[in-house]
Amino acid sequence: MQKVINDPQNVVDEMLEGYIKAMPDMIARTNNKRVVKYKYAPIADKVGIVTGGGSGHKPAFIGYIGRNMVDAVAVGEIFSSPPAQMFYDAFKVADSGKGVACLYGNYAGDNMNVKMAVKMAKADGIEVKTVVANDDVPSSPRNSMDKRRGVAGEVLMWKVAGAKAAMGAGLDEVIAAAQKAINNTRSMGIGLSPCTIPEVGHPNFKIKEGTMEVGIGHHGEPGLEVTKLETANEIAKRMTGIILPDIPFKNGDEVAVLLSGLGSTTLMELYILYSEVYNILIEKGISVYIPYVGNYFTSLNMAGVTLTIMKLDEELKECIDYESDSMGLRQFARRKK
Amino acid sequence: MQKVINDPQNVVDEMLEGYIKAMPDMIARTNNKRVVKYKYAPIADKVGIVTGGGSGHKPAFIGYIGRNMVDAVAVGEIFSSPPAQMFYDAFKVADSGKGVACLYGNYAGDNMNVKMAVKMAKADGIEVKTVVANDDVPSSPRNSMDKRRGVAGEVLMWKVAGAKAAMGAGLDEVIAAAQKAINNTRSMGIGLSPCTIPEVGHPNFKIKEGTMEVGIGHHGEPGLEVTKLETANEIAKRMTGIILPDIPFKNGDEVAVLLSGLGSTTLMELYILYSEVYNILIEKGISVYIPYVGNYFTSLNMAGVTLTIMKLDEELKECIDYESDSMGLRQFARRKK
Amino acid sequence: MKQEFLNSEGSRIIYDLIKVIHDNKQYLSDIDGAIGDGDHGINMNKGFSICEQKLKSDPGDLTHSLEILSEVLMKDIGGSMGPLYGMFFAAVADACRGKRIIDSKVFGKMLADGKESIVEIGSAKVGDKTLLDTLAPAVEAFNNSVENGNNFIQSVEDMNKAAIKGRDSTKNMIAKLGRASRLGKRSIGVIDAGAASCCLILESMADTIEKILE
Amino acid sequence: MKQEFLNSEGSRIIYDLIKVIHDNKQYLSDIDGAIGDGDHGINMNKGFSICEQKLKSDPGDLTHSLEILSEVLMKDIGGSMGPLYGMFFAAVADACRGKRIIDSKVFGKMLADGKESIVEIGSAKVGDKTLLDTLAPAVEAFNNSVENGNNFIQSVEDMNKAAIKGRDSTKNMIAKLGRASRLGKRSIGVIDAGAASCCLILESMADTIEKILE
Ligand SMILES: Nc1ncnc2c1ncn2[C@@H]1O[C@H](COP(=O)(O)OP(=O)(O)O)[C@@H](O)[C@H]1O
Ligand SMILES: Nc1ncnc2c1ncn2[C@@H]1O[C@H](COP(=O)(O)OP(=O)(O)O)[C@@H](O)[C@H]1O
Ligand SMILES: [Mg+2]
Ligand SMILES: [Mg+2]
Ligand SMILES: [Mg+2]
Ligand SMILES: [Mg+2]
Repeated sequence: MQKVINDPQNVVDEMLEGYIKAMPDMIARTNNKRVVKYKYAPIADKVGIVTGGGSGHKPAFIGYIGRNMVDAVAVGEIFSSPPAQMFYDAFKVADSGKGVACLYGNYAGDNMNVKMAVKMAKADGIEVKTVVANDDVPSSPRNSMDKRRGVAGEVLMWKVAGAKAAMGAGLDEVIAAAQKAINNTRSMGIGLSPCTIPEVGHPNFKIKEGTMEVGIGHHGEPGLEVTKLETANEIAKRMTGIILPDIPFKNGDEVAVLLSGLGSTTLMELYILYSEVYNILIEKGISVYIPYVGNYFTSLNMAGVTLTIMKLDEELKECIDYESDSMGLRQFARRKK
Repeated sequence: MQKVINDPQNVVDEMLEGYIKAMPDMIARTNNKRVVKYKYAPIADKVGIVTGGGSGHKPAFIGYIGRNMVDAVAVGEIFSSPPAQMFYDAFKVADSGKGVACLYGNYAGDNMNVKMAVKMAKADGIEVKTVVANDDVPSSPRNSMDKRRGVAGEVLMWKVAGAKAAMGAGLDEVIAAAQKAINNTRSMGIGLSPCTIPEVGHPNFKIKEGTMEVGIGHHGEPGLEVTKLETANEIAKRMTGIILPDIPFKNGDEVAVLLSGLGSTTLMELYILYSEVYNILIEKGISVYIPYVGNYFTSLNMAGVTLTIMKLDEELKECIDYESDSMGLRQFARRKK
Repeated sequence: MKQEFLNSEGSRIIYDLIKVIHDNKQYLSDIDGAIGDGDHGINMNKGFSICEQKLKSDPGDLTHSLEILSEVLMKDIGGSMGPLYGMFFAAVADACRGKRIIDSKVFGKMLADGKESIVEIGSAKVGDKTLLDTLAPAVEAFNNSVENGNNFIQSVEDMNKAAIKGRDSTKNMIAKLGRASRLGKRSIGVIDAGAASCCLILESMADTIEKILE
Repeated sequence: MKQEFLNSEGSRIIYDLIKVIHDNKQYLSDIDGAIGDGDHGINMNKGFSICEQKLKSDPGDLTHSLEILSEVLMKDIGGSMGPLYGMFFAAVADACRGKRIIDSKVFGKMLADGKESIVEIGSAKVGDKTLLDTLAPAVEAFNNSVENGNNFIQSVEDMNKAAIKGRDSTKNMIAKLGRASRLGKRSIGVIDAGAASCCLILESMADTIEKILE
């Protein structure tokens, strides 16, 4: 295992240590060493935005803490949901009295732990509402959407909700915007190489040279099928072919596109792929209002990509265009033309 | 070769295609398909900032085109300097009449091609001055610094010069600031896995499991020695041990630190490493004025890191704090405390 | 051969459990890697190791040990295992709280309550390819065996056999819950990680109880 | 056996060169990968392939073909090879421009001028572990052979031998210039990539000239 680490059992704590040292103007520790918060949280009269999940997805989740973004994050072990106590502690440091929106991904562990944490918060008088991201199309058929995993679409959900909260919206409005963001968002992933959990020390699974895993999950969960490794153009066609019919997107739509590498896929590859995704969208009369191409939600050192497409309306556009400052997403307010 | 590409011989052009589609508000094509520019370049009464080099280092070089950053880039093949004609064409699109600062890295090909391009520009009446980055300590001893390669220190050089030019400085001032930036900057790299040039199709060289290449170059050039793979803390000690005595940095210094992954090293690892780099600096009385931790200058899919440290003075701080907007480096103006 | 043991001597069950999980850390992660995310063994081991540390400075009887284990899993571990096994051990502890003596009736209630709490939090059904496919038949086998008049040792042996059979039954199941559920037929052919860890837990409990009773 | 050939029939030299570089693309990249950056073969091949395309629509004599090759290398290829071989072939073309007939004296001048232009742009010295370690002795051997009264074929054969010897001499050199220069002793044991490509170029030229003269 060729990794720059110290103790494989201690990567999460050491990573947090470094992150906090690197972002002293942005991030602060809390009483719970696995809960980190925006330095200025709770912000008076603003709904708190909380998320959390297993580690290994840098910049997610802590990389999205910041101005007009996420207020507090519960940090789990590699690929493991944080316990209820951590979510609960995150709620506490994010709440200014205006309530907390807990926006997380649809995984068994997170569901159970968040549910318990919300109960604990309720007993304390903290109002918490949740939105569960389920944007990953290949992870369940359309008739059982509630089983779909949450993947990189979460980033857009946080962006939208973070902006909405910063604009002064109440909890129900923030929750409605986040829910709309996810309802309008579809994703899918392709895996080209496995990932290695440091403490396990060897790859989690195998992907044969010359093949790819279609519909892979963010933790290397097997997808729809294994096919021969396709060209970037074929991959673009395959991914849009699965994503676009699912909402359905249609001629005249404006979308946000998020194309994320999974860890060891280069930006060069992402731009090559984006070029064809763009062509396909244009061909269908769908215009890209804003593209995000980069490493936004990774799976340790996995090679591969996830494509996320979000259908925009005026409200979502306003949120997406809002200035934001976090390590993973730093964006100037859109200049009017 | 598990890569998301189409034709391995055509990766650079296809990548550019995607990049330009993804950044329509920031980047524009020019008459030379291998020269891309800031959409608003040339900017009236501003010194033009030009760079260029071989491809495969995303976000370098084109990712640093932007507001208060680089105005035009000459884009070479993977790991190959662009020809003189491209540098020359880049000078032309960047020049507003106030001259051009060509800020590039110290490689045989770039030196020859830039030299020829500068001659061509001179014949045209375009004033071009150059700064050659040579921040890579392990690539040559102190008594032959002019042989040292330029690596991730180039990013800080562009940041400083881009800011200086945006502030309205003349060509000589911009060149002086860029030269000071490089004079005050030292870097070194550690390689944990080789990289694969798409057209070659197999790794360029080998790094045995359990070992690492100390002082590796940005193209996989062998370094000082091969050692057993060390822990993050040992690597931090080794890198600072090579970099810090070279200027020398001393108690009371303020520095910018840039810790870049080489392509397939995760942010998690970078933050673990940063944590100890920070500790070592603090211990020596050196304070980190600003840290950059991320993938700033990569080598295709190589695993490994480069550490860059720049000693700051008031002028450099002012430049480093200046607002900048590019894909690779997006930074809000520092808020006064 | 005894038909009961003291709550105060029962903490040995937890110590043995900790060792078993430790020894099977890689095995459980590797099974989870096949159709899940590969973290099952390391998470379990992390939780059980923390519990070991805590018991060192704060030892006690079986109920106490189960409580500590449950607390650690829920507060420090998270994942799916935190709530699932956390609730399980909490219910198991509840069912023996205040009992000086654990006989097969008490133990049967401990198992049944534990199972109920897992169903409650996870809403899995037998056949979904989860740890419930080990736990449910094992609990049933134990209580049937007790009801049929078998002694404590015989009953834990029956539980054991059912646990193994239950675990192995997941191999040919199509996952219906959790990460593997969209895999369809691709989830066939691999044992479920939770079913495997649950089997290790029950086997280890059976083993230790037999030793105590002998 | 002829002692000269026509400039107009000399373009064959370039066509053969293009093929040789194409066939050795991987070999040259692999050598470059050992102590350099692994791009040498693909860059060379890219330049020579573009040249092949251009010559298809715009064929001509040796001088013309050399000019096209030089132009492509300088304008389209870049790298170190663009300027180095670009200037080399430009000087080689200059030395035969306007000559209807190429004899060993003209060819000797072509080589010598080519070598000079490489030294001028790259300031390498023999022993620095660069392509000059192939080129310099080969050029010298050719011109010495001509001076000693040997015929054209004998002279290109002498050039050839010196080129191979020169290329192989780089194996045990410590690199003093370019990417490999800091490697110190670690640069020993591998042939220099440029020295290898230069040897292929000279060998191919010798080969074609012999065929034309026979
Ligand atoms: N709702 C549920 N009810 C019962 N068991 C479940 C449920 N969801 C998951 N499991 C069990 O959890 C196991 C996975 O545990 P683990 O790998 O630790 O968590 P995660 O899936 O969050 O990575 C599965 O193999 C399955 O047996
Ligand atoms: N200054 C120089 N003079 C002569 N030859 C040089 C010089 N610098 C480099 N070379 C030659 O160039 C070769 C490398 O070419 P190539 O791999 O195409 O370029 P790069 O080193 O830019 O990747 C070296 O093997 C060496 O023979
Ligand atoms: Mg998990
Ligand atoms: Mg090169
Ligand atoms: Mg798991
Ligand atoms: Mg090279």
